[in-house]
Amino acid sequence: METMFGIAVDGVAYGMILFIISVGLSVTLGLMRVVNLAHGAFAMVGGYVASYAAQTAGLSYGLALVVAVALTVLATLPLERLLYRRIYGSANELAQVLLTIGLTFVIVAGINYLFGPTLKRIPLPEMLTGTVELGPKAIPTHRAFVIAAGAATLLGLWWLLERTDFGIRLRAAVDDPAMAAALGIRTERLYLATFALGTGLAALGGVLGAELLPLEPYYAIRYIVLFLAVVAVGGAGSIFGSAAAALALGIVDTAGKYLIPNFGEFFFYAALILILFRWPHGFFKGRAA
Amino acid sequence: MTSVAERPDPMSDPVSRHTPPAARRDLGWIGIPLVAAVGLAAYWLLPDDLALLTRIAASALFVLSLDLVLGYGGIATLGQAAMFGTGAYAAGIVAVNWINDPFAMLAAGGIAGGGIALATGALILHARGLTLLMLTIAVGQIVQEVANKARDWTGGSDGLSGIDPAPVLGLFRFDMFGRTSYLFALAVLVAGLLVARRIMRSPFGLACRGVREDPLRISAIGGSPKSYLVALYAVAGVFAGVAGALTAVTSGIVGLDSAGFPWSAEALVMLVLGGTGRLYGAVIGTAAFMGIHHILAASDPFHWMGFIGLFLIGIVLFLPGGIASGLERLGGLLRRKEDRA
Amino acid sequence: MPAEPVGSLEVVELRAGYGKTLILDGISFAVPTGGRLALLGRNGVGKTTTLATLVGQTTRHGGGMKLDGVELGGMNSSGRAAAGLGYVPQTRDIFKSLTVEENLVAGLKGRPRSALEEAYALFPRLGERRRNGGGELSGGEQQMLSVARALLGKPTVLLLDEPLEGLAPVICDTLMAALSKLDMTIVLVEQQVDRALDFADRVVFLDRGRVVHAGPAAQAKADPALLERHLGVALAA
Amino acid sequence: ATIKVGVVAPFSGPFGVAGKTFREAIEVYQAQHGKTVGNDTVEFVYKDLDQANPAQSKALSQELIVKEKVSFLAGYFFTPDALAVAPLIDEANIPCVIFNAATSAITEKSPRYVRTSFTLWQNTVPLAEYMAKQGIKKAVSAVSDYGPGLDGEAAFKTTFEKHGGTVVDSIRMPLKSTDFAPFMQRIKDSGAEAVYAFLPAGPTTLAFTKAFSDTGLKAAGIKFFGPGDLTQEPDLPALGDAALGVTTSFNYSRAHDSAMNKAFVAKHKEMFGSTDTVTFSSVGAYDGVHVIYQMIKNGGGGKIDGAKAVESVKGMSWESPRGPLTIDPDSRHVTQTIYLRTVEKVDGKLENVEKEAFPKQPDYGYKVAK
Amino acid sequence: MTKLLEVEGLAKNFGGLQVSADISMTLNAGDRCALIGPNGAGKTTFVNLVTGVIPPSAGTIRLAGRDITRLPAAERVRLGLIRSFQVARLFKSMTVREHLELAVLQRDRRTFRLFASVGKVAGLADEVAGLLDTMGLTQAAHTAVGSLAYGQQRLLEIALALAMKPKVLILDEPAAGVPHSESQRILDAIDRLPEDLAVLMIEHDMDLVFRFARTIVVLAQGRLLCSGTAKEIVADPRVREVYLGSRADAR
Ligand SMILES: Nc1ncnc2c1ncn2[C@@H]1O[C@H](COP(=O)(O)OP(=O)(O)OP(=O)(O)O)[C@@H](O)[C@H]1O
Ligand SMILES: Nc1ncnc2c1ncn2[C@@H]1O[C@H](COP(=O)(O)OP(=O)(O)OP(=O)(O)O)[C@@H](O)[C@H]1O
Ligand SMILES: [Mg+2]
Ligand SMILES: [Mg+2]
Repeated sequence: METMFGIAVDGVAYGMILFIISVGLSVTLGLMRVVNLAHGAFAMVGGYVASYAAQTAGLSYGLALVVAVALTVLATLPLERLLYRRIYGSANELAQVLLTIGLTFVIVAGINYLFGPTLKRIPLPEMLTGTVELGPKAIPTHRAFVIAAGAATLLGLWWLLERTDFGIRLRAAVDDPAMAAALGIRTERLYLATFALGTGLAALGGVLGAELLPLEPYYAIRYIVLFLAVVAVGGAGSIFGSAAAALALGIVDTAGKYLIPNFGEFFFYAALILILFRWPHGFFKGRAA
Repeated sequence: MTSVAERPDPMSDPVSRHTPPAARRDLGWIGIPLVAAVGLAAYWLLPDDLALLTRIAASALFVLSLDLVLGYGGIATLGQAAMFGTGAYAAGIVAVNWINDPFAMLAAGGIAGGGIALATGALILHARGLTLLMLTIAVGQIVQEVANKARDWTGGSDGLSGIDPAPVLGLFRFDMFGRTSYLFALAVLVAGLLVARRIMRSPFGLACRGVREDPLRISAIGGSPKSYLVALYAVAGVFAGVAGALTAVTSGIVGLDSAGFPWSAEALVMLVLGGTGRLYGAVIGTAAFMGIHHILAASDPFHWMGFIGLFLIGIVLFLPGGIASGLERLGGLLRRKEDRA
Repeated sequence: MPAEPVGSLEVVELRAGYGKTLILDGISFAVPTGGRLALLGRNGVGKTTTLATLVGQTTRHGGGMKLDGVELGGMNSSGRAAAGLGYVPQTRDIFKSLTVEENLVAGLKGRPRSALEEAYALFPRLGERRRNGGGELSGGEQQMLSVARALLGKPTVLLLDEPLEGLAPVICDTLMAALSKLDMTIVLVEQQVDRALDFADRVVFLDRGRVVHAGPAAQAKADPALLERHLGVALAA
Repeated sequence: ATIKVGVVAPFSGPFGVAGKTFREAIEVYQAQHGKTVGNDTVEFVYKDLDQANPAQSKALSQELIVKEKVSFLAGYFFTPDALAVAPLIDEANIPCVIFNAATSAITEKSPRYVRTSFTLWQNTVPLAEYMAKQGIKKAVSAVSDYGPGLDGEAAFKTTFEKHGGTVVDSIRMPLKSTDFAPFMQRIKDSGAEAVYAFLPAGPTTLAFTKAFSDTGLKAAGIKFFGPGDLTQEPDLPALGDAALGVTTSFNYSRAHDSAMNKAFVAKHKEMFGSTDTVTFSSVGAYDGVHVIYQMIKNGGGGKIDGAKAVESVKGMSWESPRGPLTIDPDSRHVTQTIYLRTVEKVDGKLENVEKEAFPKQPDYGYKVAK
Repeated sequence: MTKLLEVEGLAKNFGGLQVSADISMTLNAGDRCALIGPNGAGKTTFVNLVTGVIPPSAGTIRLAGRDITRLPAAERVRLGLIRSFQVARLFKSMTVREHLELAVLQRDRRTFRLFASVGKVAGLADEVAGLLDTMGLTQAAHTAVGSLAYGQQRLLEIALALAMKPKVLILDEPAAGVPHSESQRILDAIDRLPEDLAVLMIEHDMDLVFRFARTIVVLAQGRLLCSGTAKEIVADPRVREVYLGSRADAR
């Protein structure tokens, strides 16, 4: 019983971290229909900025987080103008894959050049080190913090996309950009804003998740499959879907590794296949479907 | 990115839009002899680089298999290496344990690749878009994990070594200089291209194109989209398996990487780079990518990644249909000039 | 732009098409404020292309179009919509992943949500289906939604591409009556020639990307030979 | 004349650091000992192989032989890449000096392999003996699920149980794991006093070590042992205090206290500005170059006969930055001193500080039937 | 007379919404029947139920005596139950000709030939040429459908249905977007079909309905309202109210 509880807690904590990093991808993929394989790269950039800000510039953790998100968004906005704008739309999927892989390569090479190949860390403040007791189970304070941040992100995003006119206009622009423009919706600005949202979330996830997914130049490539899995299981563009998927995968992965570590990898992918077999459009049928 | 996902946008590709299909087909026809001719020329011109050329030829066959599923079936996959790896291991295991004739190895690879494609295809091809992409990745990972666990047969992460293929037709030994390897690989590639072209111009190829565009419409004329896709996936699996076997024959070793995700992803990049739905685009893309990689990695291994990234971005921005579409456009221009003259 | 846009439309020697393909080969017509123009012609002559060019969805190769004297050519689609164009495309272009209500909100152009009631009053059917997905609607319901969505933006010039297609005759009656009451400039493309001619005050016939006849609607209606020549039909007696 | 040495290693990609350490060490060696041997100039030609990919490894090696006409092959970070060239070096009669790839079985596949790195068996056997001697009765092994990991697991189990200990759980962890909390839970539940862990150097070791202290295992007094890959020098700054007190066994530590090592580290710092990347693979390459130089010397100039060259260095002994080395005439693998180290802060910088030395350790894994 | 299509007690709910309720009707060989009704009455839904695109909540469907209620859509097509779509649904990058080739090959189950060439399949070219001619599409044969005017797409939609050699042909608003001049083509094509098959047409264009139909069925709010000849229907006040409006007088 206690073990089950332990697995559940660990799984939820892991899941929330997956959620916070992947939800930005769900936004760009589901809402803008951009297969943004550079999502991991943006997350990594956020992490590196925070690491630099905290370690070299000596900012506090909170401040470093804000700076990282802001700088990442600012740095990637020109990319939207110059690159992404040309590949919007589901018809361009292959071009998207190629372009974002190319971009990822460039970012990886750049980070490698600037910061070197070794692992980087973002020092945690005193407050977030140590553990909190959750019944019989102790979980690291930092993870508890991430869970809270994830929940806040979840609610905020849901409200923004489902309840505001911005959300409606955005979804209209995604569904049929030409018609949306003909109705007077400024699709270009909307896309810019949404892109910024997506990269901001990526950076946030990169910083908050750095304890689990350590920062190094190949971060950008190493974890992208994991993020895609969350988005696919959740249903692209569905915020609640991403959360449900991240938690489900987190728990499955944790349980698999605990119970049958030798076949941990099998277990995870077999579960993925089963879930996608049962829900081919993801838990919450994706917007793009 | 689900239902409409894999359709190439007719608007983004002005050439295919306005060239009558017949003209495009003609270019396709020149493509294959051209591959053979350039391949042979390379044999004489670059005798010291046969190792690289052999890898390009075998990889091109693999990328070709991906073109079959993606370019003609609209199946976006990041798990094609599962078939490649299965074919490679099958060929290797057959060679190590039973018979090391290169053709027998190719046959084993083809059967294994086709078999695994048939089995997994039937399981996953109900899905589309991102879901399918994930499923293919998952299948790839599982195949790789099986290969890792079956150490007794596959050598696990150490790789399956000790593959020593017999001389081709009992005459041509696989030498250190790679002459036999290269010519053998080139011949298999050209044969593969011919067969693929044949299949894609058949009624089956036509039906597959229909499925790619609108599977529901296919069922409305009485076809079963899934059975076409599964068949196509299996056919492509045979190609991928043969490509894997070809690599096993020419390199004498099979590693876990041959079934890995990076290899699938790289193949996708090479295909899109070359241009989908053309067959010879696969060859162009593979040659361009691996050639450039080779040159960059030799001159500046630390930063080649950045350069190749810029190159990919450049292709998307300036040659949206891939290199092959650029060539077609060039061809179109020349022809128009001729017409005027 | 004048303080109060009133909606006169002028098209001069317009040449446009898709990419390099030229479809419209020099089209000119004008609609005065509050005017109603029927744009008729056989299949594929370029009616849809004309309207799509006006809203900025095609490639313009030459010529111009002015709304209240302001040239539209340099603006993008959303700019033209802001300038007062409203558009009901032939293919309806419902946002399939949005609910009916959200589809309407997307057309509000900044007006308050209370304005949605106007749409539900015009087509009660939409009110009943407001929570349904746009993709779930029947063909005719989609047509209603498309028209209602365009009207909610209070355009000064309304471009209608076969708005009656797929509507039950009673609904056609309702819609035409509602359109007749509108106080805006309207360009109507329609296959139901009799209804179109009843509605419009002027008519333009297109053929292969050119204007082949322009004149008062009433005159055209009374001239079976003319209709026969440009449309290949005589009106049902 | 010029004698070329082809080096195949990852210079880009996730393991790019490894190639970098090779190259730097080679350049340090050449700066210290000159680029010539007798009348011959030794020139290194590098080929990038970014990840384990035996087919590519073979193609690159083939190109080095055919096009570059190298007299030696060297490098090879991963086992399959090293294994792939066995038929080639036999056919071309070229010695192949392995700077890293650590599976014992490699040198069995061709008489032309010489290895100057280490094997998992070599590192693990003395460590397991040490653990048993510390009075540890119950231990868990947790290794990455791939060749070297399985070697480590087997070496640990055999040795530890031979000395009276019990391995209560053998956990194999997927190579790509990111979250280690469940494994920690399992280790905790097993009731072991100590854990023997092996993961390849990189992000996973970091996450593992962090998880070990985060989930309270460290606080619960469970001891943490493993081969030195876990705390390799380039990762230490990122590991931070989580690594303090981790005990590892390895053939080299940057902090090794010897004149030769000081000279090596100093020269490295002089040439490349920092010693952050000095680690086990550096000395693997450094000593590998030494062996190559020796083979050239023994050949007396001119063309290299692979078989004879290898023969000439069997049993060769010398002093390296890591300590005394001998090439075992049987296995052609270096017999060396294995050090027991603990991570400590030295001048504010984390270092693997040597606590004990186990001299003359051979490759215990050579020809162990599997 | 042979009963080709029999529908009994067909019903469909979407969530709580009853879209079709207790629909029963029969189509006999030779029938030319029109299905009319207000927007959202459930006509397309009815077609979707009959053709197997969506499963019914209740009821049975029989084709030539065989119960096909549970058969998948493609299976029904192979049995000769063919439909056209209300909104043209075509393969955008394929040419008109390729559409028809595909349809004919599919009908004859010759699509799994991997090594034959489309151009050399016996009899194919002639049949396709005939179909192109029937619908006046010969000129457009090599045009990709994506750049075809909408009206021509509608004609191709019908040509596809004809290519399948149907037993029961269901046309969902075949003339929507087709001008009167061209709609005659559609009627001509239908006239040339073998007498012994049944055609069901959904259409809002009353001229076309009256020219085509021998019987008319009216659907309203998911239920059958009435059926009869054109005269009877026009005379029915209920039909005038829910559907025809001013058009009743235009006749
Ligand atoms: N997206 C497109 N790309 C290229 N050509 C097109 C495209 N859409 C239409 N066309 C061509 O433009 C011409 C005019 O088409 P348009 O749709 O404007 O005709 P229309 O008068 O509206 O006909 P209909 O009555 O059938 O709607 C046609 O010949 C058609 O083939
Ligand atoms: N998937 C669905 N979910 C919910 N409601 C649906 C769905 N499909 C159809 N409906 C509803 O069922 C009703 C009947 O739709 P149907 O398309 O059958 O009408 P129709 O008679 O063909 O109308 P039209 O003449 O306008 O094409 C409509 O009100 C529609 O909103
Ligand atoms: Mg039109
Ligand atoms: Mg309908």
